[in-house]
Amino acid sequence: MSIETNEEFRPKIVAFCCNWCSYAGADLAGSSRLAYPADVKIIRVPCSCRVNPMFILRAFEKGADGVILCGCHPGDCHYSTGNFYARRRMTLLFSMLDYIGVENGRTRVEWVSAAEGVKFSQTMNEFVEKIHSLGKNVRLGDLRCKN
Amino acid sequence: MSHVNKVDQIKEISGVNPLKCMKCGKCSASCPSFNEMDIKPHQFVSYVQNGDIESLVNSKSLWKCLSCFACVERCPRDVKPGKLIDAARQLVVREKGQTYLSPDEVPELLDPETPQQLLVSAFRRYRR
Amino acid sequence: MQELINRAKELLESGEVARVLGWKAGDLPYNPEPAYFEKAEDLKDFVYNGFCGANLSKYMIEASKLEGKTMVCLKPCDTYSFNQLIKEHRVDREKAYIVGVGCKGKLDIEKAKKLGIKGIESVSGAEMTDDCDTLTFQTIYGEKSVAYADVMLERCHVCKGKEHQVYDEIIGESKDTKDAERFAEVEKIEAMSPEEKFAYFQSELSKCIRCNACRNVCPACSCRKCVFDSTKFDSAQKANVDSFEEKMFHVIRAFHVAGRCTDCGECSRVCPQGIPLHLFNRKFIKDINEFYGEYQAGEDTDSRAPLTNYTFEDVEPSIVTERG
Amino acid sequence: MYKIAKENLSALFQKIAGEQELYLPVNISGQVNFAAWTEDANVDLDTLKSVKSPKDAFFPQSENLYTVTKEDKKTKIEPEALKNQNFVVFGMKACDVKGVEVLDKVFLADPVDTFYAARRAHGTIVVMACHEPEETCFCKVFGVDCAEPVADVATWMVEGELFWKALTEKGEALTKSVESLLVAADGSDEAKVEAERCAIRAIVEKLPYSDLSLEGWNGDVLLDKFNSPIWEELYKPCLACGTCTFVCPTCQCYDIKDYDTGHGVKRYRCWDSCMYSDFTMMAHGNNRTSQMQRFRQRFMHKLVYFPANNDGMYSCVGCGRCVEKCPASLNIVKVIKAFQNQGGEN
Amino acid sequence: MQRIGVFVCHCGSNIAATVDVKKVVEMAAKEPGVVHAEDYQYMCSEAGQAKIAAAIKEKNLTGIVVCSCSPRMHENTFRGAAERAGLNPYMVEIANIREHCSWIHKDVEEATKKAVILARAAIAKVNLNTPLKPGESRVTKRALVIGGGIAGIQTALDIADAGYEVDIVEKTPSIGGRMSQLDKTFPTLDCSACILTPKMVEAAAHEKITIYTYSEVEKVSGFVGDFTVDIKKKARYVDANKCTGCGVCQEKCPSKKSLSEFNRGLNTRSAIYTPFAQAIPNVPVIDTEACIKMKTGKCGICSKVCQAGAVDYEQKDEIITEKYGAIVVATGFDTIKLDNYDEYAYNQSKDVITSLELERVMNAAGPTKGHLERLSDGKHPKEMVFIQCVGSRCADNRGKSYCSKICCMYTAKHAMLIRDKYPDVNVTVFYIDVRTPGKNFDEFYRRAVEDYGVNYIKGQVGKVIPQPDGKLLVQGVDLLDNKQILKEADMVVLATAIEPNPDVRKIATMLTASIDTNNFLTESHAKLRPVESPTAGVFLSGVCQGPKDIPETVAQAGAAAVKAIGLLAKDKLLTNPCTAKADELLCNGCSTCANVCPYGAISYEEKEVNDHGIRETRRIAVVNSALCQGCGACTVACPSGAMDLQGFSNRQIIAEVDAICR
Repeated sequence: MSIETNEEFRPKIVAFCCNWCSYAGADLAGSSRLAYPADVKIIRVPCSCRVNPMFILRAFEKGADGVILCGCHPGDCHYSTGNFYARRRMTLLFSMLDYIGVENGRTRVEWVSAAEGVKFSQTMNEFVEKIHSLGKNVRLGDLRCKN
Repeated sequence: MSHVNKVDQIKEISGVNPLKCMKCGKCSASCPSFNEMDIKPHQFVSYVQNGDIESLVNSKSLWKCLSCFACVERCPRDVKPGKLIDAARQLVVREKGQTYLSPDEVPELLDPETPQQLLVSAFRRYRR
Repeated sequence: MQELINRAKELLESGEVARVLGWKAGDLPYNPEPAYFEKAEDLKDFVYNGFCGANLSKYMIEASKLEGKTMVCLKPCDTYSFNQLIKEHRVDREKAYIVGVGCKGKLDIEKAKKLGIKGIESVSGAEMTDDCDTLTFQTIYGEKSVAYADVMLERCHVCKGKEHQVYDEIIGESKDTKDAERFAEVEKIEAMSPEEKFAYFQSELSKCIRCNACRNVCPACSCRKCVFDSTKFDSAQKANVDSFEEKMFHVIRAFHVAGRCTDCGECSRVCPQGIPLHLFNRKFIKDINEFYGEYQAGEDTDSRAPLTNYTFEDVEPSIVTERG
Repeated sequence: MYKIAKENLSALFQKIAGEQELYLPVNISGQVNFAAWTEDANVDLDTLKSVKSPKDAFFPQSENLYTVTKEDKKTKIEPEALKNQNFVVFGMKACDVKGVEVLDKVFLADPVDTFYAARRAHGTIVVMACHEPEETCFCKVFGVDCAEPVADVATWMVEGELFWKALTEKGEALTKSVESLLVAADGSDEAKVEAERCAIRAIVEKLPYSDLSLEGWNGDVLLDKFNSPIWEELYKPCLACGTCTFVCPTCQCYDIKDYDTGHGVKRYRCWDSCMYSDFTMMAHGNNRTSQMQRFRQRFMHKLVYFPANNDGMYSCVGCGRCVEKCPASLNIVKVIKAFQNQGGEN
Repeated sequence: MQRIGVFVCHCGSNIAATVDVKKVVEMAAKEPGVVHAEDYQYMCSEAGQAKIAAAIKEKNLTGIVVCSCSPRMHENTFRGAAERAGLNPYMVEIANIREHCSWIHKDVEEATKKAVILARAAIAKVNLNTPLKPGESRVTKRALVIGGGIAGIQTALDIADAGYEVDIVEKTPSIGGRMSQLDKTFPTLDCSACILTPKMVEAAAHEKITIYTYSEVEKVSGFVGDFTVDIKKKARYVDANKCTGCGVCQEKCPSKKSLSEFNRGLNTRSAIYTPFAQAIPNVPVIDTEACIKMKTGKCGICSKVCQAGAVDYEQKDEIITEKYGAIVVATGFDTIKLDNYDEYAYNQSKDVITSLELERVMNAAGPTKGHLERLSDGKHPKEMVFIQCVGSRCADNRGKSYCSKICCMYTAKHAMLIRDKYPDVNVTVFYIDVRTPGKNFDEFYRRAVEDYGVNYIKGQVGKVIPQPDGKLLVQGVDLLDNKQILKEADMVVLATAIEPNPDVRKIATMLTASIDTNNFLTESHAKLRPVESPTAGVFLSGVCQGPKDIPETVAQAGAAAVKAIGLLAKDKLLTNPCTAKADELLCNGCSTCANVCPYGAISYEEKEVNDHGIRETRRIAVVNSALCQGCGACTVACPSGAMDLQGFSNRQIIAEVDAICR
């Protein structure tokens, strides 16, 4: 199982999920058995505002093909304002990535509440599909990580 | 063309998921042609669900539906039996081939008893 | 310039300031260096002309720690940086006596060299008293004249205006130099296809030698220890390989100064490889203006910066994809 | 001596590149630096100085040393292969070549740096005389004659023709491989080159820095210079960036770092700068705690420590890149002059 | 170097059926730092926890990774197990290989591969974990109940009886809520007022309970144990301390045309009014929009007739700021608007009413004094039709997707009451399903059918057509007979869906409590923590959490009270140790972090530092760990990376990223 076949592109996708809404939404997707591709791996963070743009670039550097950030809906942040800051940060970061010519579907922010297992699963399915259509991330990866 | 195919075709044309039906009957309760029909609107859904397209296609109901879309409008579950009936008609029409009327032929065939609404919905559906 | 020197002398002699932060004449006609003057007689080397492009605000971080006040010469655009540093508690307004110096546009000697001027022995036309219309170079290979504007720094063509945002007094005249749209270059890139954009930045950034001049000169990059020098993040790579390093460095650096960058243009001025680094910062400024309303860092010392602020109705990150 | 018309140079480059790697000055996004030749490279032989010196042909800004991989809990170390292909560096200047000599002192002395040694062994240097030296040049001060450069092959560009003279065995070999494109030079050509030499030397005499004196800079003055109060004044505008270091043809300091690729760890070395606050950072902290100390180190090294250890050879070659590129207009010339002036005053 | 133990749970077949747990163990064992790896049927079981404890002791583990269900499920369990075995609980990380892996993937190879990666990320993180110790914060021994309906009253009474101070904030002029509008209650047919009023009185009289009626929560700050709440007491224009509740003002008030909110707009009230006779407090309020004095400056009759001199036209809104340790939300519900249901002619005919309106019609204090009559002409109806599921169980955007839960039972109640009181009235109920789970519920429904002759028809009504003669033509279907039915009715009653009180959205935002797509407040766990909001210290009571009948509401109210009491009974709370911390050597003192901190937890100090030999006084950020809730906003705002979050540090997250992308 350590041997990866080259036949099929299996994207590496990192999903940052806030502990209070989106991680719980992902749990609900799980307990509701709402499938989405195994390419998505979730990292739990306390709040979407914990996600440093550096983490996202780091993921791409190390070989991720897509990065998605999920947090509480604006206004519903467990910490009141965290997702508002996250929203501005990510808007600017994504715009910058677009500006330097990185395909702008590789990053995404989605607000997923603890009750939205369906939305979580749908979002992940869509996102994986999008990354499939974009193919491998070549523009932000570090060559040294590709072997 | 197999039955399975027809079921899928009807589902695809109509965009309806029969599984969403909770069998409340609001469609039949709303239907102005209910008494003319041999298969009632709510039964349409279960016929599609059970794959019995033959009966549907051969039913009187198919041609008794006025396409008034009351059932589509009122269905609380977004199942919209009217669309299923429309789709079934479409199937029949397709199987018959290119036997469309030209608009010029229509006036001759008009019967004063034909409800205007039927004509309008017919145009809506078959103009393409 | 003499007026400046006289005033500096006065202030030094009266003891009102302990030192003067300005420029000292270099050994070539175009390379004055930032310098402190503590004695009146040292001021003989004081110089202020078209080649004094350096933004002295950042030096005030260290000067604020010294005993007594420092008279600092700030050009209009430098004062934005100074305000921003006040906001971030990095300089002490009380420790500075700000002389707002006039500005007729600052020069980029690299541009002159690109015009084929070499072996420069002397330059005329760049003094503050000059009209700053034409520059004349005496060179080993003969005399050459060029339009002043053709040798001006990029930032002067998109000048924010010649008004000092903070000062104790103003000395010297200024001249409007703005003759280009601030965001025109950014818009040009925005209009490119992703492939073109990528190729453009790849080509520019591949020149980067990670000398950190852009960072070290930047008044917003005033961190005691940069994250790229810190072992805490595993981000200190210093490698120069044709891959990810430079993008990471420059994007993160631009992000760290987003909403704080006054667009002083020092990064592009000092880059030994001529990378138009301001294009990163200016993109963020343009986005901030478009998404969250006009904002000019350094215009004041108390407003909330765009990235430490929000509204409920802020645009969603998906705007990036939606606007195509 | 041979010659080749300027317009035939691309054919020459193609020919060389057909057999070995070829590095030469290329304009990329407006800046000239040494880079590998390609069909569509924008070769620029007119710009006097590349931004970076060509030292990275022998001492790259970063290079892998070895890779550590792990299988289960066992580690495996795989050293990076040494350079084993011949290559040519075309268009270096006399000062750059002198810079390589400085590097040789460091890397080829015992213990020999095998990575560097392999590159030196496989590299052929084609040097070009400086047609029009500039005001920032002061190579003469360090005994470099840019009119009569010395390397494997020496060349002069005169009036649309490149004159070519092999000086070493490697140079001969390269000449042989491209002979078909070269034309033998005659007596009048020799005269042309000689005239060029004279012209260059005449210009050099006129350069503002040519009279710079190195008097008083040697190993004996170590403590005097080290303890001078002048440093306190000099360093102040320094931004602590590494521009001077990274454009310098002789700066040789490097850092060794690890990079986790996810499949293993690559240990690489990359240029470091003594101007950086984390230079030679150790567990206890840093041995130079202030920028003054770091600034002093750079110039003491070039002008005092290095000659003290290398038979009087300075580790500055007078290329003037730092003069051009320092964001704060500081440079080694200002340092030398500052001490000179002080000497005069005292 | 850490010594890490990895424990892979089968969770019976929940994980093991899709994930090759042996393979996960084998792969995890190869990761750096891992010195122990094993799998077990149920890690969360006593035996599983014992295995963890044993390994910690035997192998001297410094950190553990449990590959199991969501950390939201058992993180605390495993932290506890670690702590009991002598390991700091924050040296535990969970790899969620159930909800995020085995339950959503079918292919064993794929799921196993993913589980290995998730384990790897957790191992990479735990390699960088450091032991953390929770801090302490105080608990204000006072609770706030938002909403004064039966849920709020019951919660307040239970908390107060346990000896804690409770404040009830009620938006309307009286407590009592929806239940006070009901006539009778199922399944016992008690009079609603008869069982509610004593509770209202008890609450009002309770020395530990303070009731703020006609008041709203304005602002909430703080956190569990230490909330600070601003309550806006709207001006009543009547001094509650002076008013005797005699009611003369209401009698004399000349403005009597305002629709009565209490009677669902079926009749009118005066401008100065108490909503209903048993209102608590029995102090009227002046409706400024209807009051002639307020609008024109003339009138003032109420003030003149008031013997107590209680009327005060100058009264102003008042803000009360109070501290609370716990907050219970009991904001209740309303019926949905029927504007999208033209087919039922609700807006066309006065004789089509909602069930809640029928409650008022049936009530002796209601608009018809308890007589069943048509609202259009006052005539006694002969035929009544009840339509079920109006706006409930809808997949379209006109109604609600959920079942409103109470309609089947109250319709049976209505039908039974009508048949009992007026045997001449025929009652027909159109239903989709009759749902009567609950003690004595089905028996109740069967009595309606069997003993009272209520005509239940399986099928829906498609259209109600008002006739010129005032009758209502109901077109429905009997699905069992497969016949369409046309029936003339005198009245039609719609079992209208209920929805959470629209104000709950605002309150949820203030409390940072999460809310679902239907505006119901989200409970912390659907099964195991049904009365707790995910926000610590906030509890849920009644319909604000989901549709409920009275007995369920009261039960949940009690449960919420117990949870609040459990919190208030503590003197100190252990705070989350995953708080931000500034590295003083890296901090610039630029204040950026303080600007984004929602809790005001960051302040600045002039502090002497020793930066590798350089001693100087610097302005440095200091985090108050009792205030910090660990969101991490500051960590990203900080340009120098001086601010980091313990437990979710930059390096830990980067290690996870690296492990996943490897």
